[in-house]
Parts: sequence; C-alpha cells; structure tokens
Amino acid sequence: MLSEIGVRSLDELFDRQIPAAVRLQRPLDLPAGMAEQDVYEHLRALAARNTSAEDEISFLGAGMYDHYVPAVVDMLMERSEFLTPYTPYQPEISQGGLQVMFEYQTAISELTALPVSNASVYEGPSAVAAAAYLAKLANGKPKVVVSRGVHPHARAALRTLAAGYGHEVVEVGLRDGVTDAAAWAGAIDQDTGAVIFQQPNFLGAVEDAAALAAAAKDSPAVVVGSYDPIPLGILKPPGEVGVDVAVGEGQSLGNRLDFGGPSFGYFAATDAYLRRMPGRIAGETHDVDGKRGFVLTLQTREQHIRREKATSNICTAQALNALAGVVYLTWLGRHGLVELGELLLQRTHYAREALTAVDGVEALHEQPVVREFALRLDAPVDRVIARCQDAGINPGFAIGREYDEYPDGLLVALTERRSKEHIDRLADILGAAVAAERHSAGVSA
Amino acid sequence: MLSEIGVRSLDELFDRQIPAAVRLQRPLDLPAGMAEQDVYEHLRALAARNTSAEDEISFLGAGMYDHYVPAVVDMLMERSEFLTPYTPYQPEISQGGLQVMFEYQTAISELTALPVSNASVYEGPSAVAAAAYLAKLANGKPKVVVSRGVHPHARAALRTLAAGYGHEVVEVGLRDGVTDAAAWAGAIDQDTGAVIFQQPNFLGAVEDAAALAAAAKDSPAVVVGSYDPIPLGILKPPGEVGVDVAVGEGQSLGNRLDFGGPSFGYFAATDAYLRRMPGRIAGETHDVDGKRGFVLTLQTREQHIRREKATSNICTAQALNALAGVVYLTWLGRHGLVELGELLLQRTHYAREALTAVDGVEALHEQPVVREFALRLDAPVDRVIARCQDAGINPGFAIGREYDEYPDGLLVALTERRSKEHIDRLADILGAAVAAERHSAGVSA
Amino acid sequence: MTQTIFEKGAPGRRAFTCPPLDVPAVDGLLPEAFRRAQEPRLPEVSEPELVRHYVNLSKRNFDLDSGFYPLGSCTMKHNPRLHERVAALPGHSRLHPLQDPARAQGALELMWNLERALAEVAGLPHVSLQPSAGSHGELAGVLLTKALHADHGEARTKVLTPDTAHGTNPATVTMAGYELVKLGTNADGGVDIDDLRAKADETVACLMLTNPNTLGIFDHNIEEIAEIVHEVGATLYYDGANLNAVMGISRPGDMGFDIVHFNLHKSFTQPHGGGGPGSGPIAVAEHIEPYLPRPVIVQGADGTFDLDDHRPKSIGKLRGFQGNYGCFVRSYAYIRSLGAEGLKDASETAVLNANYLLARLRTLGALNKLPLAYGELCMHEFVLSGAPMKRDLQIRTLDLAKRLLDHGFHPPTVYFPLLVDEALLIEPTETETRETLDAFAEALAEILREAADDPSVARNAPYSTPVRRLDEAAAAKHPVIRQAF
Amino acid sequence: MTQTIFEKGAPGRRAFTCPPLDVPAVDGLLPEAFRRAQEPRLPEVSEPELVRHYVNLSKRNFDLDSGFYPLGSCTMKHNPRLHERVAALPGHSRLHPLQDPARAQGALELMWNLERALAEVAGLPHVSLQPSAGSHGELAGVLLTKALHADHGEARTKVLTPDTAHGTNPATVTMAGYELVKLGTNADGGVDIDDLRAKADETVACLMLTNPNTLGIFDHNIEEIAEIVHEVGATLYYDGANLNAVMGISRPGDMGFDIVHFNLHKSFTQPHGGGGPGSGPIAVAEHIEPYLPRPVIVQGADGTFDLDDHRPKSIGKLRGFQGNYGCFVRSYAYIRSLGAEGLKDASETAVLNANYLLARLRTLGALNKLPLAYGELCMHEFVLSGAPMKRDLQIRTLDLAKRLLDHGFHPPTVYFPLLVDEALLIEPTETETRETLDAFAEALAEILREAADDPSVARNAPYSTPVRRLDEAAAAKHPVIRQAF
Ligand SMILES: Cc1ncc(COP(=O)(O)O)c(C=O)c1O
Ligand SMILES: Cc1ncc(COP(=O)(O)O)c(C=O)c1O
Repeated sequence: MLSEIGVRSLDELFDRQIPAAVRLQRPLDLPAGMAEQDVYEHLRALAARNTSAEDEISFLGAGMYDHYVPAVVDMLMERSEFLTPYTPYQPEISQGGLQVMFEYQTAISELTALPVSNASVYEGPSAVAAAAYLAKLANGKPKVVVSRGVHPHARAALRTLAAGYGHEVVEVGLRDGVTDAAAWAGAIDQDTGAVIFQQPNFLGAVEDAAALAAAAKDSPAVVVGSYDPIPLGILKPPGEVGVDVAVGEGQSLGNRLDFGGPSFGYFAATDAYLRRMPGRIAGETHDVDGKRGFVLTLQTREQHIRREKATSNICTAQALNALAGVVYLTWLGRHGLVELGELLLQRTHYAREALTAVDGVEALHEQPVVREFALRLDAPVDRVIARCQDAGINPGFAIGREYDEYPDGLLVALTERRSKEHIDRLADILGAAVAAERHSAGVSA
Repeated sequence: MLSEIGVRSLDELFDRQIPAAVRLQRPLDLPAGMAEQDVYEHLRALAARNTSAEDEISFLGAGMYDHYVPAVVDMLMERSEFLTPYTPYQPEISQGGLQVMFEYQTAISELTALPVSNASVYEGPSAVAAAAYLAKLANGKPKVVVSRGVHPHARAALRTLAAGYGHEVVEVGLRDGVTDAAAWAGAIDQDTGAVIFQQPNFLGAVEDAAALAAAAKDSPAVVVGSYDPIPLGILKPPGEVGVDVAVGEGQSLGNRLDFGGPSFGYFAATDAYLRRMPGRIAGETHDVDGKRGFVLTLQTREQHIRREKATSNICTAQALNALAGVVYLTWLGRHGLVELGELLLQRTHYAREALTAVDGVEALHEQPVVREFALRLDAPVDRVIARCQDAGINPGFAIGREYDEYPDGLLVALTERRSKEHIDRLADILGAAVAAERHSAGVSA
Repeated sequence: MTQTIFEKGAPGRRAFTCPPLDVPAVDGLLPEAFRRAQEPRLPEVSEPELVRHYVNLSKRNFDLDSGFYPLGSCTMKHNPRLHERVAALPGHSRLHPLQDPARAQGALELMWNLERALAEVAGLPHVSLQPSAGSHGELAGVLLTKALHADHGEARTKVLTPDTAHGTNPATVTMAGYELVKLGTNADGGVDIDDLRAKADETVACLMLTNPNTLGIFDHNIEEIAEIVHEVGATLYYDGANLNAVMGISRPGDMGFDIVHFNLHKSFTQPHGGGGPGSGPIAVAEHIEPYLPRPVIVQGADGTFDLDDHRPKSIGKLRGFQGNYGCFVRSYAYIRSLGAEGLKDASETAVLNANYLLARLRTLGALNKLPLAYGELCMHEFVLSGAPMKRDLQIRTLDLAKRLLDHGFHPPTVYFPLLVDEALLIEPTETETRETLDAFAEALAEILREAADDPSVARNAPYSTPVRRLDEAAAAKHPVIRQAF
Repeated sequence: MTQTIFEKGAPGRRAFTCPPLDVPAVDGLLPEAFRRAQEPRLPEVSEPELVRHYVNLSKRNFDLDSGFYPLGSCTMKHNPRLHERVAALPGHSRLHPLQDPARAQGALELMWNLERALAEVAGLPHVSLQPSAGSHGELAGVLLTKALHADHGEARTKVLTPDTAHGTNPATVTMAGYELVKLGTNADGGVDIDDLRAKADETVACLMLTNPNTLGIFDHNIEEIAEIVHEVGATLYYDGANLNAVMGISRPGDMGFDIVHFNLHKSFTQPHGGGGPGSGPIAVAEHIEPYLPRPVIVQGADGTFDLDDHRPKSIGKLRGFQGNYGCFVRSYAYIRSLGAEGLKDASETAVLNANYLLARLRTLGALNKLPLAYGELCMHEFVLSGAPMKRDLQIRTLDLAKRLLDHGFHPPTVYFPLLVDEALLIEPTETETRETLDAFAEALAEILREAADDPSVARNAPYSTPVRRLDEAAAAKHPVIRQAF
C-alpha cells in the first residue's frame, strides 16, 4: 500500500505532515494489549467489586430506577442494524432508524399530551437546562425560577449552563414536601423567562402542577415541567395542566441503570416552540415514487446548518436509548402503562405505611406519592443505610447529601421489581438498623 | 373468527373432533403463569444454586471443556435470521444458513483431513454410535471393536443403539494409558464391521492412531476415530492416519457448556462413504440465472425421502451449534488454532509436572498429553475433590466414577482460560486436600 | 456473486489474540510422528471481516422473527426473547455436565420440574429428558419397547406405522432393528381399523402414531386402536410432534399411549436455529419406567436431587450427559410463563387459527383449486391437495410455494404427507395475528388468480429472492460439498 | 407501504404481563384532580408483533456491521462485540449511580483508569468523564475557560474558530454566551496566521481548533498558533473528533492545547446507535483543573476511590451523575485490548488507509473530476471537491452520494467542510481492509464514468434502496412529526 501512496515508510507519512517538535518520541505509557478472554476477565473482576441491584434488594431511586428491562429491548438494541449506524444523514438507507424516531416522538407526545417531541436529548438534568435555554432564546428574559423540588443535579446543570448564556437562577423552597405556593408566586415577575418544577418532585410528592403553571400565566415565563414518565399512565399529563415544555429522564423506560448513563432525556413542547426545539426531529414525507418515508426535518434549527445561530449545539444524542424507550413503551402497551402505574401507586402506599410504622421512622411529608416517598429517621441516616446494606438491602437515598434542610431524610423508591415481601423485609431491617443506631447513640450519650 | 369458521364456540371446535372420553375434563395441574420479570427471577434463583465455571476455577473436562466463547459467536447466534428459521427446505430464502453449512463442512474437512463432512449430528457420543451404524449398513458385519479409551458415554450410546440394529460390542482395555495394542489386534477379525478409538483418549493420552488403524487394515472394518477438535491444529489428523470415519464432540468449538447440551457432533468420512452419511449435507450449485447458490443435497440418504431405507433417522440436528463452531474456527483462524494447541500443550505439560510433584499424587500414565491428563491420588478421590471445591477450585473428574480399574484416578483438563496462576493454585490446594485426607485416614486408622 | 469466508481475508489476518505463554516453553512434548505437518486451511480474517461476512449471510435467510412461517408439522411459534436471556445466565450456560450433583441443585430441580410438567401434559407418570430431538425420542421409545419385550422373554419383529407417518418413524423402525409394516388411512383420515386388526398380532412390537396426525385429523377411533394394540401385547407410541393441538385438552396417556415423545422445539418453543438444536424428551407408563435411559433424576427424602446411574434394566444412554439442558431452560421458562391456562389457551388458539385460515381460504374460493384433503374442520394444521390446481391451472404445489416467496411468506410444508397428491401442509400456530392469516389467505388466492391468467409466472417464481430456483439435480449429480482450494 | 407500530395491533393485545397486586388495594390514593382521564394511546401489540415490526424496521437501515461507512469526521470504526458483552455484566449495567462509592469501587477504578489513559493520550494531566458527547465536551471546555477568566477577574467576550470548524463549535460559542469570530484558512489548509494575529487580543477568551482539522490536514503552524493564543491570555481548545489520526503519535497537550475533548464514540469505538449514545470526556491542563465539573474521582491513601463533590471553583454539573458509564466500560475495554502499541497502530493504519484510498482514486483518475481540496497527503481523512464533476459531468456531490447507495456503500460526509465547494469528506478508518478500499475507489470511478455517458442515472439515484429520494422540503414545509390518530 505504501508504494501505491508513493512513500517509503509509514514514518514518512507522518514526518511529512507533523512537525517533529510535536511528535511523541516515546510509546504511550499504557499497559500492553490483552487477549479478548483476559479483557473479559478483567472487566468481570471490576464488575464483581460493585454492589449492583442484582446483588442487593435496592430501594434506591432519586432519578434513576431499577425497572425490569424486557428481553426484547436488549435483543433489538443489539441488532447491528440499530446498534452500529450513525445519525440518519442518508434517509434512503436509514428508514428503520428514522421511523423509530417518528414512533418515539409519537409515544412521548402521547405520554405528555404535548404535540411536539424531538428524537431525544442527552438525559434528564441537562434537558432541564436545555429547556431554560429555549426560554432564553424565546423571550430573552433574564430570570429563571426553579423549585427546589427539581432534582439537585438538574438545578446544578441549569446553573452551570446559565452561567454561560446568562440566566439568573432563583430557587423556591419546599413546604410540606411540595413547592411553596406563595414563594413561587412571589418569585415570578415580568423578568421571568422560565419557571421549572418537577412532577413528582424530588421528595416523591405529587405537585399541584396546574396551580404552579397557573401562577406563571400572567408572566412571560415558559412553564417547564420535568416529569417522571413512569407514572404518566395515571398522573395528569403536562399538556393538560398548562405546561409549555415537558422534559425528563428517560432511563426508567427500558434503559439500564449503567451507573448513571447512557440513558436519554425526552423533550416535548407545545406547537409554539416547534422551531425552537433542540436536537433531531424526524418527520414523515414521501419519496419520488410517492412511497411513504421519513427524514430528519426542521434542520434549520440545528448546528450543522445554522452554526452559531442554532437552537442548541447538540449533535450526537441518544438514539439507541430512545429506541429502547419506545420499544419498552410498546411492550407495556396502552393498558400496561396504566396497570404499572396503579401497581406502583398501591405498593408505594403500602411501603410508606409499613415504614412509618417503624419505631424512629416518620413521614417527611404527607403529600400523595406514586412511586417514591421521603422519610425522617431518628438516627444518623448514613449509618442506618450502611447497616441495611450490610443486611443485603439498600433502603434508599440520604436526602441530606443534597438538601441541608433535610439532614435526617431518607428517600425510598419502588419499581415493579420490589414486591410486598421485599417491602416487609425492608421494614424489619430498617427497624433493626434504626434501633441499633439509637441504642449505640444512647450508649455513647 | 368463530363465525367465519361457522362454529358457535371454541369448545364446539374440539367437541366435534375429539371424543369426550379422551378429553381432559380438568385444568392441567401446573402452576399459574407468571410475569416476565418473575420468570426471570425464578430462573436466576435456580442458576444461583449451581456452581458454574464462573463460580470456581474448574479443571473439569472429560468430554466438555470450558473454553472461552468469543463475543462474536453469541452475537451471530442471537441474530434472528440464524436463530429462528428451521431446516432450509426452501433454498431460495435460506442461502445464509446453507452457505454456513457449506463453510462448516469445509472447516471440518480441513480439520480432519477427510473430504466429506455432513452439516452436524446431535453430539459426540451419539456420533460414535452413528458411525457404527454406518458401518453396519456398509458391510453388515456383526461385530464392533471399541477401545476403552473411548468416552464411557460414547461406548454406552454405542451399546444402546447396537442392541437395536444388532452389533456385538467388544471392548479392548487400556495398558499404560493407551489402547492395548495386542488385545486390539487380537479382537479384530473378518467379522469385525467397525473399530473405534478416541484421540486423545479418555485419559488424555495421545494414541498411536496410525498403528490402531493399521491393525484393521486386513479386516473389513470401518476405522472410526473420535477426535477432540481443539488439538487438531497440532495433532496428526484422522485423514492422514488411515481413519475412514472421524466423529467428535463439537462443544469445545464455540459452544457453551450448558450442563451438557445443546452442542453438536461432527461427522466426517472418506469419499467412499459419501452416500452413506447420516444427516444434512449442503452442496454448491447455481440458480436459473447462473448465480452461485447452495442447497441441501444427496437427500436420497434421508428419512424424509427414503423413510425406512434411510441411512439414519436424524431430522432436526444442531445447525445453530454448528454455526457457532464454524464462526469460532474462523475467529481462531488458520494460525490461531495452532497457537491455541501449542499453548495448551505447554500448559498441560506444566500442570502435569506441577501436580505430580505434589505429595500423594502421581501420573496415572506417562503417555504424551495435549490438553488433559490422568493422575492417581493416594487418598479418596471424591473427598479430595470436595475439599478442593470447598476451596474454590474444581480439580477435575473422578475417573473411578466410570472406570472400576482406576478407582484412584483424577482426570485434569485445561483450556486457555486456565492460567499458570490457576495451575499453581490447584497444586497448592490439591496438595493440602490430599494431605488432609491422608491425615484423617491415618487418624481413623 | 456470493463469496465464502474461505475466499475472503488475507494471509496473517486474524480476529483471535492468543493469551501469552505463561509457563516455561518445553520442546518435544509431542513426538514428531504424532505432529501435524500442515495446519488446517482455516480462514484468515479480522473480526470486522468476520462480523460483516456472517451478518450479510444472515440477511440471505428468511426467519420467523421477520415473517409468517406456516411450515406444517414444525410448529413455528414465536420464540420469546426472555428464553435466550435466562438460558445465557452463567449459572446455566457455564455449568459443566459432570459437576457434582450436590453443586448443581438448581439445574436438577429445573429438570425435575420440567419432567413433572411434561408428565402432566402427557398424562404419563415418568419422563426422560435425554433424547436430543424428536427422532432421537422415537428411537428411545422403540428401544424401550424392545427392552420391555426382551425382559418378558419375547422377541417381536414388526412395528406398525400409518402411511401418514413422518419419515423419521419408518427410519427409526429400521434403525431399531424392526421390520416396518404400513397401515392404511380410512376415509376420515384416521387409521384403517380393519387393516390394523389384520396386521396386529404377537409379532408386532409397537404401533407408532401421531394424533392429531399429519393430516391435522384427530383419530376418533383412538380408544379402539389402543385396545387392539394392547390386546396383542404391543406398545402404543405417540409421536408428539403435533402435541401443540391438544395441550391441556387431551392427553396421550388418557388416549391409551404407553410412550410419548415431545418436540420441545415445537410445542414448547425452542428457536429452530436453522435446523436445530432441538430436544425430544419421552414420557412413559409405569411398566416401562425400569427401562428408561440412565441417569434418571431422583429426589431424596431431604428434597435434594441426584442423578441415579445404577439402573440395571435401563436401555443405557442415547447420548452424552443429561440431554440438551439449554433447551430445557427455555421450555421450562415457557411453561412457567404460560402456566396451566396459558398452555391450554395456546393449543386452543392454534386450532382456532388453523380453522380460521381454512375458513378464509374457503371464503376466498381457494379451496376450489386446493381442496381440503380430509374432513371439514382440522386441529392445529390442515392439508390441502394441489391436484386440481395442477390439472386446471397447470401449476404445481412447488410453483405455488415458490410464488409465495415473492409475497414474503415462508411456504407451508409441501409434498407431505405422501398419501395426499401435491400436498400442502399448513400450520399457522397460535402466535400469529388474524391480520397475518388474512394476508396469507389473500396471497394464496391471488396466486391462483394469477395462474389462471398466466401459469408461467408461478412456474418461474421466485423473482425477488437472493437467488432464484436452484439446480438441485446438478448438486446431487456432481456433489460439491466443501470449498476447493 | 410501511406502517408504524401505532397502525398495527388490535385493542387488548399486549406483550407485558403485570405482576400481581400483592398488597391490599386501597382506593383514592391519588386525588381525582391529579388523575389522568384518558390513558396515552400507546400501541397494543403482542410480543411476536413487536419483534417482527422492529426486526423488519431494522432491515431498512444500512449499518457498519454490514458495509463500508466512510462518513468523514465520524470515525466509523468497527465496534468489537466484546464491548457489548462486558458492558452488559450486571455489576456494571445494574449499578445505581447513587450507590455508596465504597460499594462501587470497581466502577470508580474503571473510571480512574480510563481518566489516566485518556490523560496520557491527550498529554494533559486531568480528565473529567462527565460530558455526554463531543458538543457537550465543547460546552464544558468553553465554560471552563469562562470560569478561569472570571476567577482572574477578567470578562472576555469572543471565541475564535476557523471556517473549517464543525457546526457544534460555533453553536457552543453562542450557548456559552460568547461572540463568535471566524478565522480564515491558508493555502495549506491550516489557520491563516495573519488573520489570527489580527484578531487575537485581550477580548478573546479561546481559540477552538481541530487538528488534524476537518480537511484532514495537520496544521504545521500549531506551535506558533499556541504561542499567539497564549500570549493574549486565551485558552487553546482541542476538538478531539479527529484524534483517531494521532493517538500515540502526537498529543494535543504537547501541541500546546489547554483543553481537549474526546469523542469516545469515535476514536474509542462506541457503537453509534443511529445517533448516540456518545461520550465526550475532557482533559485539561493543571491551571484549569480547579474548575472541572463535579464530582471528581479521587484516590485515597489506602488506594480506595471516592467521589469528591466539594469543589468550590467547579463550574458545577453538566448533567446528572457521573456521565455515560456504559460508554466508559466499552472504551476502557478497547484501550485495554489494544494497549499502547495497538492504539498507535490504529492511528497509523487509519492514516495509511486514508492515503491509500486517496492514492487509488488518483490512480483511477477519479481526482481529475474530484480534486483533493488541499495538500497532497492527508491524515486519517481527506476532502475532495465535486466542483469540476458538477461543471463537467453535470452531477453534484449529492448525486454521487446517492448513486453510491446503489453500490452498497454509505456515502462520505457531504457539503462539509463548508469552505470546500461540493465537498466530500472521506474517512475510511483503520478497521477496513484493502479489498474494501479498492472496491470503494472502483465504485467512485465507475460512477464518474457512468455520469460521463449519462448523468441522469446518478441524478435520479438511488434505485435499490427501501425508498428513493425523499421530499425533505415538503417535510419541513408541513411538518408531520408524530402519528395522527
Ligand atoms: C410428525 C413428526 N414426527 C417426527 C418428527 C421428527 O422430529 P425431529 O425433527 O425433532 O427429530 C417431526 C419433525 O419434523 C415431525 O413433524
Ligand atoms: C469535528 C467535530 N467536532 C465536534 C463534533 C461533535 O461531536 P458530538 O456529535 O459527539 O457532539 C463532531 C461530530 O460529529 C465532529 O465531527
């Protein structure tokens, strides 16, 4: 091949193009390559040093959830035809992926009761920030009001991004577990470009979304709701309560936990924002023979066409994870999503009753909950969690890690994989752990 | 749908066709159905109660081996297009499967240095019996001579089948770990329809295959060799030592252990037996436009055409496992199979040295070995094995379970997954176990 | 023009990296006389080449996940993907068959539970999971019969099978060392009872029957047949390939059968793998239990399971180890997913779908040229005769089948059963939708209409497949069965 | 005509079986006001229908496992299958991101090792794995620059990018609240140094560069460029999309870059998934470390790992949790499989393949109509201009691309970079064989020959695809972006 090129050596190829001064004159300081079986064993050994949801009964949620991923999802994600192509720039040979996007957009639109959905953004928290950026482009107002019920990571991502494009971020606290209505109303004014709440909020409480949205009615603010998609079979959808832009974390829709990613974020809106959406959008059309087909559309929003005037810089998104999402929703089906929501509603109620009946454990709030709820422990939360994990059960998330105002809070999440038997076991073990900690506290006191 | 059929109810469909007396008048006595996630958890719980090669360092072989199965094999076996069709009765829409068979046949033919291979039979031991049946049809002689070096399950399958079609089975014992040459020669006569040996034999010893075949030269016997395919990169192939029919267990070629199956048996022969082969054979041809294509050929051997005159009753065979086999061989490649054979040869020698250096452990035979070898323990073998397994290492197979003449035998197998470190660990733990057993024997004595 | 993997790649290319030699290298471990001189000429390709070659080959296959596959007698029902997932769990897939049973309790319990479930479905008390496929189960069944009679000092010489029998039945009879005697079929599509009476005597060891048979007809004389067979001391063998019609509805044991084989890859949904793997467990009556293949699974008083290999009267082993466990995992998952009701529902729907498709074809007039061979209704499958089509439209069943390929359907089983002229054996299975059945019926009718205009279209079909009709005669005349170098 | 999943199925059909309610049912748990009245109209299909629908849809995609995919700037290298296997291990795939770090040591060690490896390849000491893709990494990089300057009490307003820059660069500049200033390209295809000198002043926060750039040209003035940028106190940002050209050969840090993003889904082989997921880690110089996104992985004296979230100067979080761990597992497996030598070999072969393909095209005369835009040699990719072809043969680059589809190839990137008229950006990658490159070159030449005879063939291409050219204008004019009911 070198002779065809007309060079004597590989080195010549590089010598002629790269200044010697910036050539690396030594081998990379990395381990030598390994045989496939040895790499496998190494990665297996690393995996063995993690305690996964396969190794303990886990009630950990707080944004990502251990739902059952049906086998059909894995099988379809592993199909070379879905796994290995890139963005469908050539629609004639990408109809599979494009139609999947179209079906995905339809499913998200149905879930949210909003007419417009894109084909996915990175994940949940950054989707919240992206929604604020949309508002900034739409109305240019300087301020965004966000409830502390919104996931801490989403609020962090919002602040990080806002520091760039320039939004003042005002947080509104919680009261009785939900967004403080008075403070919320008070924070919203004519300079407010966006208001953002989460449903259910981080503490698992179902917010009065309609009221929160109504409070922004007389302001220029874009109303943004970050919704957990799983309860949307039973919860009033954003499109019916006055939300303009609905976003959320898609992981619980057929995606693995994967220690936090990759998953996908969904991004839906009213027609008003169609041309301000970030990311890819698939649209239906026809070919020269009149055959039905799908293409990437409204690309004049995007960076590869509009460059510095684009509505977002996103390019590679989460197509494969969004595929998992629509396959999962199809697997659940029209009635399955409702049944799943009801099952979680009932088990969550049962769990909240069972756990608040435990000595030294009380509800952090009394609001309605659908799949996750917050407790207060009369014992050091981290130590209680450690004790439970040593007993093979992960009771949930220490809210104090993110909320100074709830140092004693424990956030407990359910999925359909957590049965009554698991819940009863948790009640026993949590009770024992709290008692033990109070005892040793008593002793040390 | 019922109205289209013209019946009032499902029951009517059955009442009109099945006599009431033979209708089941009660529900089946089986558990109720379960959700996918619950079936998964149940099967996972059962799996957790097995100690697999993932849970211990295993030197267990004796016919099936824990080789590394490359990821490409799983991926291709899981492709719907290979996984879910049936036998390629319609060649126009089965070219993929048919070409795979053709490639598989070529690979087996290369491995064995025999010109003819079928597309697979069930597995190894029944392939040995099938080879004897071929001999019976070919020469009608009443007797088959089989070395006790042949896998006990293969000899059992031979006897079971022979009891049907009528072969007298004569076994020839081992001496110094290999087939007793004199007894072998003595057992072969003009009534002998087939002679069968295994390479390497059950004790891991490399037989003098050429000599064993030569001993049958003046008899009508079909010379059958059952070969482990893995060492065929370095071992003289059956086609070069006078073997007429080579068969073997294909599991070690890219197939999982699966507690014994499914795997595949390969079946290769000289041209003389082409029209007496059992099972499917793919052949090359062309279509009406002259395009190259493949079909099932020589079907006049088979049950669906020849019925009671067929060369075998086999119908559904092991196509998917044979696919794994040819993909694995392709993955290894021309030089990989040799390198693998050399690696095993060296490690097996090292392991034999290391273990025979252990107190109370000696070689059962001194013959050359390539991937498996036999030891004698001066302690109860089953108890030693149990002790080792409790220490996380499975030392191998208790030969006494199948051979009364070797009550103290331990058969140790290697694959490329068993490293020097594993071998050294085995030496330590085996030494400790033997010592402990001798000690307690001493005590109880 | 398609290339084989041996025609691709280049010297030195490879996918495999050999683990490093970590022990001192020693020369001469293998005597030169035993050494191979020239290595096998396996392919030399990189992983990307390997993947592309086989992925592209796979696209030259039609498969069940892609379309309708009404291959009669093969029960091409959907293969739930969960089964692949659970079968791949290392605790199942990396379990060595010779592992100490005490350390394989999960596997033995699974097999035990599967045996119990199959026994209940068959209506017979004892099961062996060992046979590798249906025909292997048949062989086991006939050898059990031989052992039974031998044990009673009898040496019988004949086995009866109806002319509707699948080819594996007569082939099995010969392999087991018996003489085959054929039975005729009566006007209803069942066994000709008089012929049976005439041929049933003390020289007969067994009658092998499929019920419903390969015509999709349930033999309503089954009780009488059983009586006749048992009167002469022969066994009645049930070829379970068609069990999908009667799960939870009618049990072979209750019909009077002594031995049954199951095709787990049919009624209990194994992926068919392009021709296997399969699994052919057998269920037997009490008096045949002593002869079952060894080992058998036994449960101790403490509930633990073990393998009992000490079975003096056993016919021995049919193969290595305990059978195709990987298939057991899948079929067990299937049985637990469906449960008692689900299994019955599956059979009911299979029969409903077959009769619906038959009715659609009748409505569309297709049966005028493709009459139903026997009866009016059917069980899970039915047989049409292409004779009138051949006579009136000048296209054969083969042409119809090939033309179906252009419509995107896998053809039914053709030219079987043998006693039906130009036979088409159609089995839709329960996992197909009404829409699919309608589309298939429409396609058949369309092909008949098309043939009425111009039979040459079907005669030269297919047109849309990776290759068109292949020269099978040439392939058999000058067999090229491996790559030449 | 293709149907969507919403147009299939029937009421009541489903794949999902809900686990039984195992707790006492309670009414009114959810206030009616919060309850949804009408459920989302999701599909109603069985598992077999679901599988068939999506399997058949998949067949309407072209993919890397099936054919050559020289999509310039996207590094479509083979995705080893081992990576899918290890990423699926439950210890990785079912690990919750909020698991106590003490119980996620394997994951943290993997991330730590990956950070070290990426730092070594970049030649910069510190890495954050958090960004979700390249453009996310760009945003992180520019926000880091902003934080750096703010920390020093400076408020700069401009960011420079060359006109060869990928669209994400300018889009990022705007998102980060900067004004974009474009730089020209010199005759060698590098940055116009004079233009840079003229525009580089204290108002400039950063210069974003790709090197080799999107022309496949390595800028030999890179040291001088770095000097100029650093003189005015701006940062030099490395867009790592083209890192596949220089792994182990030349390091951005050694070139003078302060901040680098990696596209793990390019240089470090993630399956591209039809448009993600990706991962865009960043490596930075010492003085930028304090501003890295939180949390950062830290190793304690005892060797254990932890997540440090208390980073007062951090720009904060770009997203939830710790980034796309599933991608980290794959890229880490890749780095360990190849090792130091293997990575260098990959880049060398990538550059060799690109130059070989370029040479083949030259030999075949294709460059007469499709001249190389800049230079003689190239790095891992090269850009041709279709302008002469358009002028002389009356076919556009788009026509050439569409005609390539009929030859079974994915076309190169087209109409990018913008400064080349009718651009074709071709990147073969190192995992393609010489045979494939030859076949592709031959196809390009053949299309040019064909166009010389009859340009309408290419102009109306493709012919062999599931659909032919689609009306994108209509799609944008009247957007139909969801299924109507
Ligand atoms: C009626 C009948 N009997 C027996 C068999 C043989 O079963 P197998 O292919 O599993 O050996 C078949 C399968 O084709 C069949 O249809
Ligand atoms: C040169 C260049 N820069 C940046 C990007 C953006 O990377 P990503 O798509 O991962 O956001 C790309 C990818 O297309 C690219 O080619």
